[in-house]
Amino acid sequence: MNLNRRSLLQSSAALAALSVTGLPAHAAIDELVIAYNVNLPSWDPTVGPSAVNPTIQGLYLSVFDQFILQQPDLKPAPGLLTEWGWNEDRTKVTMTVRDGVTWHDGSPFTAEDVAWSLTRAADPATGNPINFVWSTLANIKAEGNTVTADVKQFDPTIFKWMYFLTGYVLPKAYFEKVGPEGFEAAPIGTGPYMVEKYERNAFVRLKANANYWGGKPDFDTVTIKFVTDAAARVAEVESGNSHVTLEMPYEEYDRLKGTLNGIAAPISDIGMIFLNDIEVMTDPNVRKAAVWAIDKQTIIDRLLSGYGVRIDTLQTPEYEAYDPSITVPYDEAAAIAALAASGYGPDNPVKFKIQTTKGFKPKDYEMVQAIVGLWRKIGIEAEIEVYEIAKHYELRAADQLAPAAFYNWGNSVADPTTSTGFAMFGPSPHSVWDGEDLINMIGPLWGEADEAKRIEGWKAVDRYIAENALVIPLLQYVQPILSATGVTVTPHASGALLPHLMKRA
Amino acid sequence: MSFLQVTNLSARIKGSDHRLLRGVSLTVEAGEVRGLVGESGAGKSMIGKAILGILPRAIEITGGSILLNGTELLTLSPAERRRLIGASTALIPQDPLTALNPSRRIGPQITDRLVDILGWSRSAADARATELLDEVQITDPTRVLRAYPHELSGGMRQRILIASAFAAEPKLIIADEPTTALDVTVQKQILKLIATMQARHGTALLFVTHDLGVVAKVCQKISVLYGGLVVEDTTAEAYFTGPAHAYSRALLAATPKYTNPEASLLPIPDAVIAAVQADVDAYDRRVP
Amino acid sequence: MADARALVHRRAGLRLWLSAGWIALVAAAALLAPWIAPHDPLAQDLFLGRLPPFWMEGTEPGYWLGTDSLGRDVLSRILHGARIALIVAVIAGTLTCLIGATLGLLAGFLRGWVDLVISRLIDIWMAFPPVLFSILLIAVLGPGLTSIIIAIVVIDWTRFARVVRAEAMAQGAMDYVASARVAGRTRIGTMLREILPNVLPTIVVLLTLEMGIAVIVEAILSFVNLSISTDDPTWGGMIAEGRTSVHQAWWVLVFPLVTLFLTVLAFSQLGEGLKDRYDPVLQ
Amino acid sequence: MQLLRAILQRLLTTAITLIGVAVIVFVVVRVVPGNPIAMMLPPGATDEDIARLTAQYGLDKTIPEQFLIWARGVLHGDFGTSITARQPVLDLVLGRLPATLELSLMALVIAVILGGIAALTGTRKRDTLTEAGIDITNGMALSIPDFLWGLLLILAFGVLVPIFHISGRVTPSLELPFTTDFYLVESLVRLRFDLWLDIVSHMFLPALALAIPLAAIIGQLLKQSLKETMHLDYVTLARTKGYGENHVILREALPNAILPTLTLVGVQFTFLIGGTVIIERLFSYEGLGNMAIDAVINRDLPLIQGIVILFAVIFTAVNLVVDLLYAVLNPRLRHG
Repeated sequence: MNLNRRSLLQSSAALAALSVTGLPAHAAIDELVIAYNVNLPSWDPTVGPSAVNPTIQGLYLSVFDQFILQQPDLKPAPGLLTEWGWNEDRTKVTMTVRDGVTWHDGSPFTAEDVAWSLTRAADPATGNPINFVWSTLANIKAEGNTVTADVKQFDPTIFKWMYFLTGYVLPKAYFEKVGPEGFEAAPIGTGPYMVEKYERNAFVRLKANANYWGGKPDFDTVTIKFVTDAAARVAEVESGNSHVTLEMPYEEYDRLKGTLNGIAAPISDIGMIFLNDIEVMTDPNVRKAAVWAIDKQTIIDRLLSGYGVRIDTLQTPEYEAYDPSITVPYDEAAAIAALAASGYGPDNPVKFKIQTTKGFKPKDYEMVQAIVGLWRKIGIEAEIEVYEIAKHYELRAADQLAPAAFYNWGNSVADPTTSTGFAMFGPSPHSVWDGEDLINMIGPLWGEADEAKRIEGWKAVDRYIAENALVIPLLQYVQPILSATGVTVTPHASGALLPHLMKRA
Repeated sequence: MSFLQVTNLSARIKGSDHRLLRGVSLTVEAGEVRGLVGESGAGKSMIGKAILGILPRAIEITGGSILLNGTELLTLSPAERRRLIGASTALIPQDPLTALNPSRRIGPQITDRLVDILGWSRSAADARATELLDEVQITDPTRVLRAYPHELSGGMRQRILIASAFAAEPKLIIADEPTTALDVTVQKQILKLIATMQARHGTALLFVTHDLGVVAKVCQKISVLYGGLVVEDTTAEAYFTGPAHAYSRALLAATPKYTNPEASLLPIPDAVIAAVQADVDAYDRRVP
Repeated sequence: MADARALVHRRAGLRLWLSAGWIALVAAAALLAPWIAPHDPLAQDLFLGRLPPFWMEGTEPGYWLGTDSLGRDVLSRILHGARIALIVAVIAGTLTCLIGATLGLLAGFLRGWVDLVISRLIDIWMAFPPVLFSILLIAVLGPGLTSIIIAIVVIDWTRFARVVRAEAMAQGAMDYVASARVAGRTRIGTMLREILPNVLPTIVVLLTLEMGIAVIVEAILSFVNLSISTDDPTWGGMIAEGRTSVHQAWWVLVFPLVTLFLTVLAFSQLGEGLKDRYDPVLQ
Repeated sequence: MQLLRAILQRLLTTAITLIGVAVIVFVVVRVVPGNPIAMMLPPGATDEDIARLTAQYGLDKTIPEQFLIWARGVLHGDFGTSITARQPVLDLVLGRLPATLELSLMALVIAVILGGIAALTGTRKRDTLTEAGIDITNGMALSIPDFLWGLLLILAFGVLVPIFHISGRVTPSLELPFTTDFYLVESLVRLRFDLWLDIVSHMFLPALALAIPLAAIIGQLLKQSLKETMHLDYVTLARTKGYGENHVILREALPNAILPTLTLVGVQFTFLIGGTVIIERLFSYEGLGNMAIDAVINRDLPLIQGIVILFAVIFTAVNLVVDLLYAVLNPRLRHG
């Protein structure tokens, strides 16, 4: 009998008048309630700022299917496309479309939907933020159950984007009939769940899609409540109001994982410190000292209760271009020596500003405070400036970040281009380091056709970055998930919390 | 047995030995008017408040007794005392401008006691109110009953308060300087009104004032007060022909006469003050 | 009747002394913080994280009120936090008072178009949701002590302006002002010498209340993660940081919370106490 | 005639206030660093992408130009489109308004009840320990900001003694037959007390957190005004009529003590509404305040503008209602 404290207290509660119907206390949970950590601003997963916001992709993945299915370990698998690939000279791409799939409104899913979705994404007017990738395909045509397109400009990661940001297939007939507003009000997809009721800033109620091609999910109805405050989310699961929640402080996760089910798996999101090649950061000794002085493991153990994976390059073990042999030591003595070589030390400290968000990622501000504390011991006086995430994006796009700036970098396709690539390639609006040598190393890799050669190339870039300390990778985040005893959750390495991966215990 | 019998009433400020009333004794017979005179601060209105049980919180009665129609008020429970005072006595307050509740119409302020405390029916109370307004010579009583206090003049409001006081045919009315706040022209009319109504209703009246002219016209008996001490208790005629106590005489001399307004006012000589103060000190020595 | 009010004074006295006493304590802590604080408020030691207060076991000597998740001494941070709290309270409070009272005085006394303009300004400012506006303001000015103070001044000056304007209008209507004008005093002269002294008690009371409010606003802003950017400890910041590990290290949240609460209570009771003592109405 | 002129004059001042607010928030929001375009930049975006998106949202024009475009739109009821939600701002904002209004009104009711009880008891037991106790509680309630009360309530009634809901506005699984967004009111109108109870149990904690500071202020102001009224002659006269202390306080003193506190309570009520920004966020209550924080974090400029202006409209409306109430309740003005 899963008689939780809530129902016990309800029956004895003195305030009978205000007693709460709340959640049925009997064993089986037929209606799953998830306390989600962000609001869902809009239902179109291919347009606008929410299309590039990694934290809400989980909601889109429950309702829509991507071209290619991404498995929990980030590896691709047949989805709406059963096969896909280039021709010999990489001038055309062909994709075969799964048949026997229907949209939530019952209409059949056809190759035409895939072609239309790709064309729409390629058209700049639509406002798809990843237009620069989709526009490398041209005259996309659907015949029977295959879709073909010409490759205007070869991009080795085109198929990876088909299971990443904006890689969703939308219903052509329905969308054209109801238009964007209609779609926003009543979205349909082919995914495991259908949208039954949506209340902005409050909750969305999902109904299981009986004839989902991937098999009907366990829970018939799922309510996802938007609870942005972490302490409130913890109170939700602790009081039995919700069954599952994520992204709570690690201390709370440790406290509750005994009584509730707890899973903490590493995800494709890393914490790092950008280094801007201005002021003192042009001096390699300062950069190396800064990197060597950081005791990453102690910070993870003490601040994040051990939930985090120490990394020395921008790749995590799950990424394709991960090279375990590239390591950066924690060596306070070497750091002091490096600083001394440039005439700095505890009595004549080098000074620069470090920017960080506060409360955007778990313990982001505290980590920077800890790092500044470690730096202070060896002779680096770093002044912390807190800014909002919006200001970080603006400064980075205008290349005006402070000499050091903490940021997190998500990359759920595990490809080196979308981690080291965009973060370190000078001309990209997202990188801050403008070293010519690095630009020349990365340049040719964009269009490298030979996959093995491409990966080796990126590994060399990572080694070069590590040796010259052009960036300070810190850790790979671990995502804590708590769930009621009646539910087992399979975590997805991209960090998306997916109801259809939740089974009755 | 007189209707109101106050014997040896003493009072002081809580937590201090600053005495306000020093063994005050006086009686009011049914249908009789007693004047309570003295300079301001002599404690005369304190006596009225003590009787009605509306002394300020910081003042406590230290001794004596107040018999109202034979019942000792000081030993009654607050609730019983309240009901008795409400039913059998009434107050004509000093300042009509502040004695009426600004946010309530005039009607209910006359009838509330009748209905809530004495259990009259609403219609009987309303009829009584209209009848009383006629009696206090207010024209168009129906309009006045629906009006708010700020719409009426000071004189009108005092007439209403007098009407309200006589509404329940109380046995005793305490008039606490009812004309002091009014301008002179209206004072005479109000005075006359109180006198005639008192005579007509045969109500015992304790008239507190510092104006001897008023006392002459209305009161049968007079008590003269100084420093909370009754220095003289006599009839009106005796007082105006030749009061016994030096202070009473000085008080009389200091009052302008209607009969010859040009007479110069004689301030109370210091010697008299000293004498009467000696009486007060004697009392204090005698009574711990 | 004098004694009844004495009773009021004695109780107000007690309230006055207790609140003034606590504020003096906080002021002393603020001034002497660097010398009396047992540890450097910024010094971290990750291995001494979350030590409990001295009376519980598992603690280290010298860390009287325990340490936070970064191993920083809670007591030292509260003492240094007092410095910032007082700076915010005094500067923001006084600035708000100066600007608000001056505008209120001008509007209330000079009347005419001056009053019209200032009253419209007050209406517009009152129409902004205070918390939302301060979040926007901090986003523009960037977090930091000065922007907190500016945010408080920009939002709360209307409180002074409204009250002082009403009071100045009331005083202005009094005869003693007319007589001063008749005596050939210039308008401004009249305002300063006649009106101001009478409006002063209200201003003083409002000033003390405002200081309390300033400390609360700083706590609200740190709750929304916008407070002081640098490492300097603030009570609001400590409360916000302590919130996430309240079950493991309750003292990181509770001690600054109690200090903040007592200080704000002291300011408000000081204001009430002063009002009882100097407010003409109760005199 | 005089009444008409007063109303016209009032409308004019309100119009000026709203225009003033619109101009100020328009400029402040555009000056704030962190423009929304940068938020939307995908990993591979190039400079012309940035230019194209900026033009698409009209952010490339000068601020006065943008204001004129925006103002012209407002005249036709178009407050622009939200950048994040890609929906008209007016629909978004009006959709969330009923939730905030209901929460604020519920908080006001709680505050009036708590504050009223505190003031009346304080007056009834004045100059005793009870009154001192009430003063201290009022002082405490005022010294702790509403969001801390929120935290304490979540801990107390959400976790330790879970008898109230701590997030959201209604249990999502309930079927809501409502046509308007005024859930609380409509559930009463439809006599659906089960729904009403559920909604109240969701709204009670946030409303209480909002209400506590206002209750303390009402408690203090009303007690002060009551105690001053108790000294007046008509109250003493009522006692001579035989009425007990409780009756005297409620019937004679209270009606006259309410007036002076009304205007101040009106002002404090607008602060309470302003407080919903944080409390709704804490309790994940889907009102205007909750949406406001997301709008600021994502620099959704048109949405921020719409929300701030709607708050301004609410505040001016509240001030208007308070002034009307003052005139209606005050007999002197009623016949003025």
